[in-house]
Amino acid sequence: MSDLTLKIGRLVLANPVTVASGTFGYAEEFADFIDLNQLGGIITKTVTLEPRPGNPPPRIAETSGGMLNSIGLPNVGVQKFITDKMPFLRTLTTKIIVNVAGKSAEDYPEIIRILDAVEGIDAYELNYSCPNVKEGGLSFSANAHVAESVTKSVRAVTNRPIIAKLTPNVTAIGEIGLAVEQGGADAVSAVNTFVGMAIDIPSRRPKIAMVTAGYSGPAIKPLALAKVYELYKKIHIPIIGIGGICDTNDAIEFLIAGAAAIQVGTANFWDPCISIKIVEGLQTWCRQNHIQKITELTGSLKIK
Amino acid sequence: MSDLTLKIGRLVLANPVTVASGTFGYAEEFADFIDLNQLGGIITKTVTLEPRPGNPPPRIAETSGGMLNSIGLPNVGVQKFITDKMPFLRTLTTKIIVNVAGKSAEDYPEIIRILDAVEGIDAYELNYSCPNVKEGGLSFSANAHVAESVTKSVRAVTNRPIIAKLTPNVTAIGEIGLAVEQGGADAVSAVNTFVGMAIDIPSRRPKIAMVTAGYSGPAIKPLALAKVYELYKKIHIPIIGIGGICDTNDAIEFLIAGAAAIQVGTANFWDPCISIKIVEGLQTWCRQNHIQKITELTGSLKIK
Amino acid sequence: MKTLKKAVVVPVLANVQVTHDTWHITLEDKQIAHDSCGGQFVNVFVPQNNGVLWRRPFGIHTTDPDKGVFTLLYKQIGRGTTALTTVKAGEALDILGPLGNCFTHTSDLKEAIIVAGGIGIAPFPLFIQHLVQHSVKISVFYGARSKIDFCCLDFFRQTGVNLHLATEDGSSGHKGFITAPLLAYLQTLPDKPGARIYVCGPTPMLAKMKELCRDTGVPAEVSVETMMGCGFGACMGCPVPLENPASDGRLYALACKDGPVFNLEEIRFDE
Amino acid sequence: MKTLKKAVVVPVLANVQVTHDTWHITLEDKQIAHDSCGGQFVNVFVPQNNGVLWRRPFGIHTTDPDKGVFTLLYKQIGRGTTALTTVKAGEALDILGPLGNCFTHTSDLKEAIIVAGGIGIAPFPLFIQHLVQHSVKISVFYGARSKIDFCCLDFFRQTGVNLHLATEDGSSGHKGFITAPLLAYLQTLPDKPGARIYVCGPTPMLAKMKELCRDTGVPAEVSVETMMGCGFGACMGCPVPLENPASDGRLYALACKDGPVFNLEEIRFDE
Ligand SMILES: Cc1cc2nc3c(=O)[nH]c(=O)nc-3n(C[C@H](O)[C@H](O)[C@H](O)COP(=O)(O)OP(=O)(O)OC[C@H]3O[C@@H](n4cnc5c(N)ncnc54)[C@H](O)[C@@H]3O)c2cc1C
Ligand SMILES: Cc1cc2nc3c(=O)[nH]c(=O)nc-3n(C[C@H](O)[C@H](O)[C@H](O)COP(=O)(O)OP(=O)(O)OC[C@H]3O[C@@H](n4cnc5c(N)ncnc54)[C@H](O)[C@@H]3O)c2cc1C
Ligand SMILES: Cc1cc2nc3c(=O)[nH]c(=O)nc-3n(C[C@H](O)[C@H](O)[C@H](O)COP(=O)(O)O)c2cc1C
Ligand SMILES: Cc1cc2nc3c(=O)[nH]c(=O)nc-3n(C[C@H](O)[C@H](O)[C@H](O)COP(=O)(O)O)c2cc1C
Ligand code: FES
Ligand code: FES
Repeated sequence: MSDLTLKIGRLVLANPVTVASGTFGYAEEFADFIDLNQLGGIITKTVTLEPRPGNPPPRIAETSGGMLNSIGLPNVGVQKFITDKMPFLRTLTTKIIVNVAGKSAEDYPEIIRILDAVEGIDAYELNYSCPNVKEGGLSFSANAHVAESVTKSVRAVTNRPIIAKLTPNVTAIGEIGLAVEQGGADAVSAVNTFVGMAIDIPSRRPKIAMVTAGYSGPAIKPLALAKVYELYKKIHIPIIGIGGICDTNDAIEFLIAGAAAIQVGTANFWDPCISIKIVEGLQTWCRQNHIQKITELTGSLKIK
Repeated sequence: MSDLTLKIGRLVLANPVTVASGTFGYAEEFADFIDLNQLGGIITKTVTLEPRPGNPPPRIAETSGGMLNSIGLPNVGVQKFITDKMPFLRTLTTKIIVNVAGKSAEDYPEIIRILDAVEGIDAYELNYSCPNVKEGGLSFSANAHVAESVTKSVRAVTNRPIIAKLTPNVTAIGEIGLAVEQGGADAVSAVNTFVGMAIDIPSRRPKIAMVTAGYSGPAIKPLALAKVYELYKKIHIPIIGIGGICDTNDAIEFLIAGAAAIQVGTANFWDPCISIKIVEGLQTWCRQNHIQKITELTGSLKIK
Repeated sequence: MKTLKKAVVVPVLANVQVTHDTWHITLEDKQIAHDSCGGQFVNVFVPQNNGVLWRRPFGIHTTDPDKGVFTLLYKQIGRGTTALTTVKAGEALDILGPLGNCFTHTSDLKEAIIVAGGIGIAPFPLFIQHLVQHSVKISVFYGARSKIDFCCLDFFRQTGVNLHLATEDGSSGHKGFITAPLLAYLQTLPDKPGARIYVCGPTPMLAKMKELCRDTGVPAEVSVETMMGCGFGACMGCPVPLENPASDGRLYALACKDGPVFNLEEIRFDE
Repeated sequence: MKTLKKAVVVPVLANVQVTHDTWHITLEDKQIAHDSCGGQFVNVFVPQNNGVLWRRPFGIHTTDPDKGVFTLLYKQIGRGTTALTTVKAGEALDILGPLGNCFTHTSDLKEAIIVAGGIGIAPFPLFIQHLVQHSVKISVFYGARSKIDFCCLDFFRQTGVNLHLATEDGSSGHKGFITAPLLAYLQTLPDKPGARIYVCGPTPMLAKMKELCRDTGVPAEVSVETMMGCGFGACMGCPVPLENPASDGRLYALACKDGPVFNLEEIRFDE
C-alpha cells in the first residue's frame, strides 16, 4: 500500500481525492452510491448568510465535452445549514470542508464567525467566484487587493484552515494566488468554472436563463491544468486542483502539474461513484509505479 | 438568394465566413480542396518582421474535444512573404487579410509600413496574443494601454482597415476591446487561443515542448461565444467571432451573439472543405428562415 | 469496485422498435423490478459518449417483480436516445435507480383519470398495473400527433381501461388535442370527489391541463420533464418553479428529488 | 458540395485483421490507385469521433491501378485506429490523399535495402511493386517484437526479395534488433555505391540507423512519423528537426509536406 495521505496546511487528508462544491450536494445525496468515508474530503455546496432560491430555469446545458451552469447558489442559509445539514456531515469520519460565499466582502468573516462555533468542520473553502455586488459584480478573486483583504478578514476570525477558491477568469491567476497567500490562506483551490455561453438557434435565446454561465467538465481540463501550473510556479501554499477531472489519469496530471490534492466536480453527475474509483485508481497506479508517497508526485513535471 | 454580404468598416466581405490565421497556411495549401474565392476572406498565417523557425516538437497535442498548439509563429519574414506568398494571394478575388505580429510594440507599425506598399492586401489583422518581450512576456492585448497604443501606432501608418485580434486570457476583454476601438481599430477579432496544458504521465513531461500552449477547437466554443457577447455589449466596432466553429450552426450562434463575421480555425485541419460548406450552409439556413440579409442576425440574441 | 445500492449495471434482455420513433427496452434487475412505483425513473448512462456528458432519464414503464425485469419506453430524439437504440440484447446498461417519487394512490381514490401526450404515456403502465390490483376504475386519455405514434394500445385493451384517443391529424379517435374529450368527460363526471387526474406530456399540454383542472375542480398530479444533470439531487439543475414560495421560502422544487411527480396546482409553467 | 481533388469519400471493399493487432483495409479510388508512389500517405477521417479531432495518417500500402483500388496496413494502438477496425465493407471512408513525397528511385540504384521495424513495414510493398518493375535488386530487413507481429511475409516471398528477419524474442530469424544482421550484411556488401537504404520504424531504430549509415557510408532515406494535425501543410504541427539549417534558414522541415521521406543524414532525432 502506498501512502496516499497529504497535508493542506495543518489539515491532514487520507488521500488527495475530494469532491467539488456544488457537485456533491451536502454529501447525503451520494450516500446511496458510495462509502463517503473513503474520500479524502468533502466540500459542501456553497453556503451563504441568507437563504437563496437560486436562478430560474434553464440552469444547465450540455455542450460537446462540457456543461454550462448558472445555478445561482441556492441554499438554505448558514443557520439552517448548521441545523439541517451539519448533523449528517458530523457522522462522517472524512474531512468536512464547508464552502462559503458572500454578496459583499463583509459577509465572509461574518459567516465564518458563525460557522466557527460549530463542531465537525475541518476547514473552510472561500468561494471567490461569485459577484461582489458592491464592486460592480466582478468576482472577489478578479482583483488581487480584494482577494487579499477578504482573506485577511477571514483569517482574523478563525484558526481553522482556510482555502481560497479562485476564479480562472483572470489575466494572471498567479498574482491572485500570491495575494490570498499574503492574506493568510492555508491553500488555494483552482479552478472554479470558466465563463461560457450557448445559444438555442431556433428561439435565438441563451440556453441558460442568466445568459452567461459557468463552463465545466472534460473540455476545461487543459485550461485548469495550466492555471494550476501557473499557480505552482508562483505560490508557496498547497494547491487543490479542479477542472474536468474524470478519471485517475486526469487526477495524476493535476498532481504532476503541482496540485497537492484534487476535486472531482462535473464527473460526479454522470458517475456518482467516480470519486471512489479514483481513490482506488491512485492506489493501484502508485503501487504499479513504485510511488511510496503520493506527495512525491506533486509538481514532479519534468521540463528540459 | 439571401444577401450574405457585410461590412467590416470599409471592408466589404461577400459572406461572413473567413478562415483563421495559422490554420489556413497562405491559402495555397487549400487550393487542392476548395475554391478559395468562395470564402468571405482569407487571413494569412502570422507574418513577422524577421523570419522565425518556430518551436521544437512536439508542437501539437489532441485532447478530448480540443487541441493544444505551440507552433511558435514559424514564417519566412515579411520580405519573403511579399515575394513568395503575395503573388499567389493576389491571384484570388476574395479579400486578403494579412495577420502580423511583433516581438515589441515598435514592430507593428514597422511591418505595416512595409506591407502598405504592397498591392493586393485588403486589411490587416494584428495578432496581439504573442508575448510582448519588452513587457515581461505578457501578450499585447493583456493590457488595455498597450493594446491601445500599439493600435494607434499602426493607425498612424496605414489607411487600410485594421482588425485587432484579442487574446481571451484576460479578466475583462470588453475593456481591451474598447481600448483598441479608441486606438482606431476598424474591428476586433475574438478570440485567439486559450492557455492550456497537457501532461504525458509515463514520462511526466508536458505534451507540448513549450510546456503551456494554445487551446482551440470545439471545446472552447462556449468560452469564445461568451467573449464575443461580452465585447458586443461593450464596443461599437464590428466583431469577427472565432473559437471552435465547426459547422453552420456554430457560425450562426456567433452571429446571434454579436459577431458580424466569423473565422473557421481548427476545423480546417480535419475538414479542409468545411469553410465552404459553412458558406453554403448559411445560404440554405437564411433561405429556410426567411433571412433577407445576414446582417440582421448580428447581435439578435433575445433576452427576456 | 463495490458500490452501494442504486448504481447498477444491468443486463439488456431486449431492445425493440415499437413505432417509427419509439423503442421498448427490457432490463433485468430484481431490486428495481421489485421496489419501483409508477412515476419513478432510472437515469441511464449512454454508451459511446460523443460528447454526451449526462445520463438520460426515463420513466419506469412496466415491471415484472416475479421475473425481476423492468422496461422503459423511449422516443428517439437526439444523440443519447439514438445511441440507446444501438444497444443489443446481451449487452449491459449502467443505470441509477429507482429515482424520484411516485404518483399517489390514496385510499379514497375511486377513479384514476390518466392523461398522456405523446411519449408522456411511458410512466403510466406501471401505475396502472398497481391500480388494477387495487380495483380502481381507470380512464386513459391519450393524445398523439398521429395514429402511428400510439404505443401500448394492446396493454390498455387487455387491462380493460376506459380508453379515449385523440390525434392532431384525426387519423384515430378525436381530431385535435386530447384535452377536448377530457373536458367533455369531466363535465359529465358523476363522482368528481373520488376522481384524480394524472398527467404526463409536453409543456403546452400541462399548461392547458392546469386551466382545465382549475375550471373543473378535479385535482391533478403531473410528472414533469426537465433537463437533468444528475437525477439524484446533486446538481440543482432541474428546478421546477413553484406557484407559491414553499414554507421554507424556496421558489423552486427539484424535478429529480422532489418530483418528478407534483401536484399540478403547485407548479408553474410560464418560464 | 463540389470539392476539388484530394478530398474524397471512398468505398471500403474489405477491412480484415491480419495479425493480433494489425488490420488491412482495401479502398477504392482510381486516382489514388493510379497516382500514388511508395512513401506517400492518406489522411483518414475517423468515423465516430469520441473526442478524436484529427484525421489519422497511414502510408499507402499497395495499389492496383487496374482495379482502381489501394490498401492500408494499420496497427490498432489507440482511439482512432480502434474506431477504424469497426469499419465494414460497404461503408465509406472520408480521406485526403495522396499526400507527401515518395521514396526516390534514381537510375543508378542497383540494390534497394529496405529496413522496417514493426508497423514500419506498411509503406514498403508499394515501393517494392515499383522497384520490381524496374528490376532493382531488393533486400528486406524486417524486425519485430515477435513472430506473431510479422505482416506481408507471403508478399515478400512471392516477390522474391532477399528477406532477413529478426525478432526481439527470438521466435523467428535473428534474435535481437534487425540492425545487427543489417550491419553484417552492409559490411560484406560488394557494390556499396549502387546501394541505398530505405527505413521506416520506431524512433530509437531510426537513431540507430543513422549511426549505422554514417559508419558504413551507405546513404539512406527514412519515412518519419510525427503527430499530424492536418497532413497537408496547414497546421505546422509536424516539424522534423534538421541537422543543419536549410538554405532559407529553416531549422525544421514539415513531415507532411516536405516528407514524410527525408534523407536520413539531414534530420535529427534527439528531441
Ligand atoms: C423524469 C423524466 C422522465 C422521462 N421519461 C421518459 C421516458 O420514459 N421516455 C422518453 O422517451 N423520454 C423520457 N424523458 C425525456 C428523455 O429524458 C429525453 O428525451 C432524453 O434525455 C433525450 O436525450 P437525447 O440525448 O436523445 O436528446 P438530446 O440530444 O439531449 O436533446 C435533443 C433535444 O431535446 C431537448 N431535451 C432533451 N432532454 C430534455 C428534457 N429532459 N427536457 C427538455 N428538453 C429536453 C434538448 O434540449 C434538445 O433540443 C424523461 C425525462 C425526465 C426528466
Ligand atoms: C506519415 C505517416 C504514415 C503512417 N503510416 C502508418 C501506417 O501505414 N500504418 C500504421 O499503422 N500507422 C501509421 N502511422 C501511424 C498512425 O498514424 C498512428 O498509429 C495513428 O494515428 C494512431 O491513431 P490512434 O487514434 O489509434 O492513436 P492515439 O489514441 O491518437 O494515440 C495512441 C498513442 O500513440 C501516440 N501517437 C499517435 N500517433 C502518433 C504519431 N503519428 N506519432 C507519434 N506518436 C503517435 C499518441 O501520442 C498516444 O500516446 C503513420 C503516421 C504518419 C505520420
Ligand atoms: C452544477 C454546478 C454547480 C456548482 N456550484 C458551485 C458552488 O456552489 N460553489 C463553488 O465554489 N463551485 C461550484 N461549482 C464549481 C465546481 O466546484 C468546480 O470548481 C467546477 O465545476 C470545475 O470542476 P469540474 O470541471 O470538475 O466540474 C459548480 C459547478 C457545477 C457544474
Ligand atoms: C495550429 C494553430 C496555429 C495558429 N496560429 C496562429 C497564428 O499564427 N496567428 C494567429 O493570430 N492565430 C493563430 N492561431 C489561432 C487561431 O487563428 C484561432 O484564433 C484559434 O485557433 C481559435 O479558433 P478555433 O477554435 O476555430 O481554432 C492558431 C491556431 C492553431 C490551432
Ligand atoms: S437533475 Fe441534478 S439535481 Fe435534479
Ligand atoms: S500535419 Fe499539419 S502541417 Fe504537417
